[in-house]
Amino acid sequence: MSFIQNTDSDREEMLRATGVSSFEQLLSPVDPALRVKGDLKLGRPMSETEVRSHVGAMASRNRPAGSLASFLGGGIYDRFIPATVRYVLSRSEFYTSYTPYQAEVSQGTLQAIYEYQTMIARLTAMDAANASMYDAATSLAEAMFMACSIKRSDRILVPAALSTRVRAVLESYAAGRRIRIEEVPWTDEGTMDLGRAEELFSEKASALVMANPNYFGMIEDAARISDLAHSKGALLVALVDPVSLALLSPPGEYGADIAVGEGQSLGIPQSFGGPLLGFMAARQEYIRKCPGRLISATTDIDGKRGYVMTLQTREQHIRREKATSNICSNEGLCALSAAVYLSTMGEDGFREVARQSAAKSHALYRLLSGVEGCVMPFGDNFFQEFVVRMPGSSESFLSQARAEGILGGIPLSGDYPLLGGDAILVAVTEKRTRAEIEKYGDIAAGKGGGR
Amino acid sequence: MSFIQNTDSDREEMLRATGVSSFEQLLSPVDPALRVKGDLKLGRPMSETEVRSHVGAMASRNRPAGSLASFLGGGIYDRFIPATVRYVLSRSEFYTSYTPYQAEVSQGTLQAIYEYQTMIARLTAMDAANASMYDAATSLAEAMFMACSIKRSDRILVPAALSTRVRAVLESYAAGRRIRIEEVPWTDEGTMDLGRAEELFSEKASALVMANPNYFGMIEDAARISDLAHSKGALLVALVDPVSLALLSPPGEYGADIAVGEGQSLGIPQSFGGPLLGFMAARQEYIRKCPGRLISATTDIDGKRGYVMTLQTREQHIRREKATSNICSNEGLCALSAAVYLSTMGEDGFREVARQSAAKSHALYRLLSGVEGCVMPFGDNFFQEFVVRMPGSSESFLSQARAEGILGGIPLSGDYPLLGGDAILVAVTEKRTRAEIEKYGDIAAGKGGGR
Amino acid sequence: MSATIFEKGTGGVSGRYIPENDFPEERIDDLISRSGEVGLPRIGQQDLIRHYVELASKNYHIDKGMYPLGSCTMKYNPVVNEEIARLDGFTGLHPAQDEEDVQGALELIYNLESALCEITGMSAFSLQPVAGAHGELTGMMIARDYFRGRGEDRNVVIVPDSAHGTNPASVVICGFTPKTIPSNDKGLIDPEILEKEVNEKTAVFMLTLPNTLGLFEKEIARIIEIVHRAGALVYMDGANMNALLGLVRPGSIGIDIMHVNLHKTFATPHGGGGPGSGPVGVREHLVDFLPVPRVVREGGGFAFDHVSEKSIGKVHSWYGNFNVFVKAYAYICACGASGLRAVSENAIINANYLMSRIGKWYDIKYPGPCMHEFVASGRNLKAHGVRTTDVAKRLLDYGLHAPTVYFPLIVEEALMIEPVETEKRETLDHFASVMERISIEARENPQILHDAPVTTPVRRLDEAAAARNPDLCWAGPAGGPE
Amino acid sequence: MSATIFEKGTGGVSGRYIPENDFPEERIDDLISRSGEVGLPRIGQQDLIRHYVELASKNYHIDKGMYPLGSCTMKYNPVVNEEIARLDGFTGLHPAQDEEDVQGALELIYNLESALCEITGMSAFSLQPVAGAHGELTGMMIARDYFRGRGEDRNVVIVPDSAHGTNPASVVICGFTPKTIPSNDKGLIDPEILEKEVNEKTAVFMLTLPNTLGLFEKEIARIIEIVHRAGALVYMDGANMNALLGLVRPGSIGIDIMHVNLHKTFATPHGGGGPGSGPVGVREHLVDFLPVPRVVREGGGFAFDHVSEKSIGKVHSWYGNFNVFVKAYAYICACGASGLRAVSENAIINANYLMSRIGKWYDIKYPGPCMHEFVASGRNLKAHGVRTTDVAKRLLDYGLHAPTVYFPLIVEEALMIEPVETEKRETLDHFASVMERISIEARENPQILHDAPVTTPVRRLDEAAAARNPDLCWAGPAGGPE
Ligand SMILES: Cc1ncc(COP(=O)(O)O)c(C=O)c1O
Ligand SMILES: Cc1ncc(COP(=O)(O)O)c(C=O)c1O
Repeated sequence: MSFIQNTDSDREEMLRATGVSSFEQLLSPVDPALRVKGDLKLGRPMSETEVRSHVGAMASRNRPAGSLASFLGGGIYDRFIPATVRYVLSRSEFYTSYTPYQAEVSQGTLQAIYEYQTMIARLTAMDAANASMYDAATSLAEAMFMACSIKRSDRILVPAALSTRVRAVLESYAAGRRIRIEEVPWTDEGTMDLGRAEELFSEKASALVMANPNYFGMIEDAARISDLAHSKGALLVALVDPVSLALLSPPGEYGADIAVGEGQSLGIPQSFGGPLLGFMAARQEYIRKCPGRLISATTDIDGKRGYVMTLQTREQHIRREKATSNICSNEGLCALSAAVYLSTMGEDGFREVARQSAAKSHALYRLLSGVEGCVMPFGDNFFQEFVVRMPGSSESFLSQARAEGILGGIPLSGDYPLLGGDAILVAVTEKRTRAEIEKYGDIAAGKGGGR
Repeated sequence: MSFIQNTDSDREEMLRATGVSSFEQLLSPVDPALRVKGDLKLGRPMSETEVRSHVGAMASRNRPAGSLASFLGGGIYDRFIPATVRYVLSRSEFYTSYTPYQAEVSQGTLQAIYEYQTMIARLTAMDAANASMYDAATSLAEAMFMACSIKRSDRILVPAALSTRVRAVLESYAAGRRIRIEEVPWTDEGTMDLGRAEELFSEKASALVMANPNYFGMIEDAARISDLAHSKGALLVALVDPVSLALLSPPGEYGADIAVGEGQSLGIPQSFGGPLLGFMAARQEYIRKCPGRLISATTDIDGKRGYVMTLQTREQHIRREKATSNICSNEGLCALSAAVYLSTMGEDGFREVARQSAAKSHALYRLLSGVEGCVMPFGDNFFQEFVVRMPGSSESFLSQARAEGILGGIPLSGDYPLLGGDAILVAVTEKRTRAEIEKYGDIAAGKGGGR
Repeated sequence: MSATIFEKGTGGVSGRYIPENDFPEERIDDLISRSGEVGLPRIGQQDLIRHYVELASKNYHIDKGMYPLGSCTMKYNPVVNEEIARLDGFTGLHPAQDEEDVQGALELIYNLESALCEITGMSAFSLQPVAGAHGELTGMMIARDYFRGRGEDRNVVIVPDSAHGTNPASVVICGFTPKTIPSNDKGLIDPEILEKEVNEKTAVFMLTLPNTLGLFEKEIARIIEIVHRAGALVYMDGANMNALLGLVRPGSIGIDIMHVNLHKTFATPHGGGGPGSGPVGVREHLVDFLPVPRVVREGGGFAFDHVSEKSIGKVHSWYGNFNVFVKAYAYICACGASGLRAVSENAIINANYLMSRIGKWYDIKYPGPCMHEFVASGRNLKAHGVRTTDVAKRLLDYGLHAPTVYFPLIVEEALMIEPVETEKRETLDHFASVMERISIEARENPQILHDAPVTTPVRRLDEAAAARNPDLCWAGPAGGPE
Repeated sequence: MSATIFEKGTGGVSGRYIPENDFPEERIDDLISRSGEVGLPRIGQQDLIRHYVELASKNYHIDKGMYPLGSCTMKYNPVVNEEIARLDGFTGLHPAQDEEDVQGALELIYNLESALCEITGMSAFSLQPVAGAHGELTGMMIARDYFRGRGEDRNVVIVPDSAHGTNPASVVICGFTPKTIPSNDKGLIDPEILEKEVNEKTAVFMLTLPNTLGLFEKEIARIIEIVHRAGALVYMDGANMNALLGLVRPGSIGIDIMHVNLHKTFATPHGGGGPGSGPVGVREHLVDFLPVPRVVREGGGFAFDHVSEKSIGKVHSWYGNFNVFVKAYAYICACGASGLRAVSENAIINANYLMSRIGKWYDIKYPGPCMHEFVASGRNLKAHGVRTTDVAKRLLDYGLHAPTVYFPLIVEEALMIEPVETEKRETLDHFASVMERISIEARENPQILHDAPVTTPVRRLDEAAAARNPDLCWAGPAGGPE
């Protein structure tokens, strides 16, 4: 299947008009010795029918959420996505357009992203948000850079109860500039150990990172953590879950300086972990330090309201090595998804999503509390996700659950040995039904195989 | 899930502005005795999630073509549909618009249908085509009315080798005006018996209907049939398969007066038999007699080319009881599908579809000729569909095939007793693969169960 | 304007969509009898997509703005219904598949028929008719066979002068003779006149409820009684059912036969002219006359019942527009009982509200309260040389769609306005204010209206020239006026 | 302009999207610590859809017309790839699912990496970077750890002045010091200058091939040899790979590290700014430094390999933009070997053809032959007071999109034009003729250009005001300027 529209005669005429006798002549700058000999080993072109069946067959060799009840989380959640999101994203005016460099013919994208920025700013209660980052991990890494340049120190403190994947990204980003990342352990309640944090501040740090809820799903005492950071002259960088913000005090309320997070929950399919949506919001004074694109409202020469990319002097295409970041393409279409999702669900619907996620996860928590041998080490001060140790081995539980169509959770033992052998991380979203949750309980109680 | 956007306060203010104190007041013309008491028994509103799972569950209780290899035809075929068709049909500019009554803001629909009309006219080699009819059966019924009013006789001749469903529709349409429909039997070759047709013309008839290929898939001697009809002062109405016209002589070439057919093959999903696409084309002199909408090119007051609905004085909304037909809404979106399908496949791709359908059906025919006890009563002068008698009972063959993921054909015995007990109608489209066709042969040869 | 796909598709190359023939050895050339090419385009995928995207941009559509076409019920078409209807489990079914393989489809048909019975109070429905007019014709066939079966020779169908054009047309196609009766000065059927007209020749009285003026027939009970007393049947054109959901059930008040339009009342898209769906419902005494096959419960599941020797037979090759059923059924599930009632309530409130606003500037021949729609008149603008067409065209310049014009015929310079329930008050206010602005323009500067539209892809088109010599088919292989 | 969704969504009602909570008994109120509402819209579905459809109508996009943005490779995005990528089997996967449940996904990743290796001649690829700049950064990390591993203290990365802004930016973020070298009068890297610059402090020489002028580095072999002799690595920005498919394999000519942009060369859509995908490939000696996890064959199937103690670690939370991989892989399958070569052939022919036409009216500083793109200059219009911006804005009035402007920096008044292979000759001719018309307008009536655009949804926007006090966030709950 070829998408080339020129015919042989088109090509001949064009070559003639160009003043060459053959295509080879156009390649004269390329030393023949460097040329590929013969064909690439990629097989013959496929028709649309063949592409569809070949790639479609790969899709059918997977077991997607639709066919399983997923209790997996850890940053990516199986959530309801309204049809409006898919409809808007199927319009090629949005998905086939480029970065809005010519603002006059990109008002659709620009206004939509401006509205997205507004929604993120409102969710986080921060002054402003940018037009998106790659994902939560890289947003946090960029926040780290911001903090280090604002506070002029190359040391930051992060919670031990942080995703090891996010932590790994921080490390690889930090290594180049030799930024030191030190860890604040968790308490018996699974939240940040403020005493140790205080001690760690004996040496200057640019920022204290707080994940709220943290990786174990637990809700932190954000206000106290914020006070500590600020009392030590550090910035508070909050890594937050957007859905939790419908219920929990937002970063702006407890004085966070920078808020980042993963927006996948906002109408973006899990898609095996990508594309995701990193969001970043900051206090007014730090906006000009922040990475990535910013859309601003303005007026045209007739005084008509319109939108443009602004403060581009922060960006690489103008500022090159002096730019705040190297980011160019971002996750624009995912930001659009988030805007459509949030507008569709609306104030009440979005809050209901958060309420049901909380209610259902706590329902499962109570169920498991009644199961002989199930241990939840950290109590129930969580939003929608919690840690549980299963009576038997987590592997055997998870594989039995899988056999019964349930994805039971993410094993934590490998990454967090301190948690002890068989801990798993269990997430419950609004999508899970009473039947699925009760079935989960049965399997945990060894009463599986029913139904 | 409600799609109403007014709030309670909107309603109150509107009622007040309207000058009434309650909604009930607006219902004053309705005698309370006639009012519904209480709620309808339809259950409570469902959320989008519930609608999706409730109706989606019904979809999963079916076994669609995707999961089976279909050799079913009889007017509806399992064909390849390019993604371009679904893309264009997913644009709400097309699917949510109304009949193009305000031409100036409907040029998209109007030009697309004009292009569709052109493609049908070219396929059939007729002078012009209309903007679509409900389906092939009703198109033929309307052609019958046309012929009767043109030739002033209420008698028409139809082939016995006609779909019994199409025949049934003809009968119910004919009954009101007491049009007599008489049947021309088929010969041993499964084609129209011209001798008997000649005899039936001893009494005047308005039209001779020819199905080509006929219901048994056989190719008729169209030229001779056309001569006969015309020599008897009757119109020739050709019921044709659009894909076959890439290879077979089109109605215009052999002098048909009206051509009708089923357009489902042209990019329209089978959808359990609806919506379909009835097409109708006619010779110039009969255009003003033809039913349904016609789109014409014209110019606007600035001399710019544009499109309008034309000859509306034929139609019910102007002519009421004197209209050529009662049709109002037609199958516009299906006509658009056909236009996109034909433009996408193009001259060469469309011809290839026809060639492969013919090649593959003849390949199966040859395979079955080699199978002990398989009888093909009518020989191989068919396009893509043929009749076969299975060694055993057709029921047992069909159910075994189904068990092996193959829809083996349509049983004919019930509708065409003359064919003898176990005849089935087998269709092979371009979509069937060598493997599926060979498997079909194996099952017929009692060598099924493999793989 | 846009060049045709034929011009764009001349001398190009199409992509490769289907695999190579895996039976190359099959010789089929001797089948080929067509001389020469068909004359289809040869065009690459990018230019093809651009062509249709360009055409799309020249359409008005519901997702662009209000579509106040009277009698058309242009309500919002939920996007989720489009998704559901696209599921393979629905689109991939051949109608001749074994019943075991289509249980879900049969269940959907069965449930939708049941829901329509509950909503309308009829005893049974057939989903076979694919449009409103098709439903009317089917209804006429039922009446025809019903009387033939009783050996009664009744050949007249009475139709009010306010009826939609399809009504008399359907009557004629079915072999009946239509008889038109005038509406009274209230725009309603006059029982006295009807009384005089009905007799032993009357087969059917065909009415529309609410009628095309958007008015509910106050005397409906008496009207039905008159018709029944004469031994005739009452047919109701249910195109306006959007006014009655959960309020009035036609079957319960004596309507014998009716059709509904799924593509109006039940939110399925109009597709630029179709496909629609016009199910027909009847009361007990007519059930056996419905088209075959019918879907019935059988054992644990569902099956087709193909035989009913009283049946009128078939009106469609298969079972009607199944894919449309899916959307309508999903819509009914989403609304539920309370939601459907709310639909009619809001449709009626919107219409009366808009009428009270428009009435300040345009003539309302039949004052309300109206049901789901109303008919205004541009009569009072004639003095300024302005016709209703001019008002309609001027609306286009304001980025709105025009109401239905010049129908019903009994209102001069008619503007038939149906706001539907899914429009928000602000949208109605905007429409009303534009209508007001236009009525002022008509008085102060009528030329603006004569020149309208000026902002549309094309301006007023020469329909007369088209009718004189229609250009129905692109002639040239390429070229042609830009 | 369009009111914001917040204005439209004030005091409205949203639909019901999720079921009632089936654990009503769960009390969670004590979790709630947020004071007050978020401030999200409340809007019905019809008005929501209308809002986004209205916004959509204000965008230029590939399906509208040619998009000659240099360096962006705005080629046709096949609709079938969008359909395939939307399959539940791809979109419904959680990245932490058991490998057994995601074999198809792993196979797709494995096949795509293999295909990229075959196309580029690199030994291994990682699909983890989600954009070109992300790929550059990943490449720099690999170089960093490679030299650290060898105990070599090399902290300088040499970058030509023609490089894209992301290159030096990525260098800095990774802790290296960028050193810019000038291009020679042919717009190419000058081996002599390079020779002088490279030394034992040089970690990487970062080039773009073809470079941002659309020129192939004639001396590439010598350049690579110079860098390698100094013990440094050569990084290639593969954003312009659309010129080399089936013609030149960077890995085979000595490139050590490179990235490709799936959202350019491999036809995945740009989405108005993303998501993209910038896979990084390396040669044998650097394979162990690639990000983890890697997908490996294991037994009959595929598995993740999470450990490689030399690895730079991770640059993304999971595996990169998987959904983009699906589209790129489908595209590669459709093209096949011959098709990919044809892509570059046609991209090059189109670019040279267009350059020869545009060259008649605009200054071409570096005459061809070019590869897939070329850079013209509006310099000669300056005499008439016309800047390249004016030309760009005027193009919008003709319904076309502008080229990339003012980049690369080494060409004054640059117009960087990349026609791509999917545009047909007629389309290029149209673009060229409009460019011609504009150059004439510039001479005869420059004011037209200064006033441009006039046909767009808004006219030139006040960027300075926005930069002075940015309005990044809608303040009012409702209201605001219409
Ligand atoms: C009152 C009335 N009756 C019948 C019809 C015909 O319905 P259809 O167009 O579906 O055939 C219409 C449609 O406009 C109508 O408004
Ligand atoms: C030459 C070159 N390098 C790097 C990039 C950055 O790629 P991305 O926007 O995907 O980060 C671009 C994109 O414009 C480019 O053209």
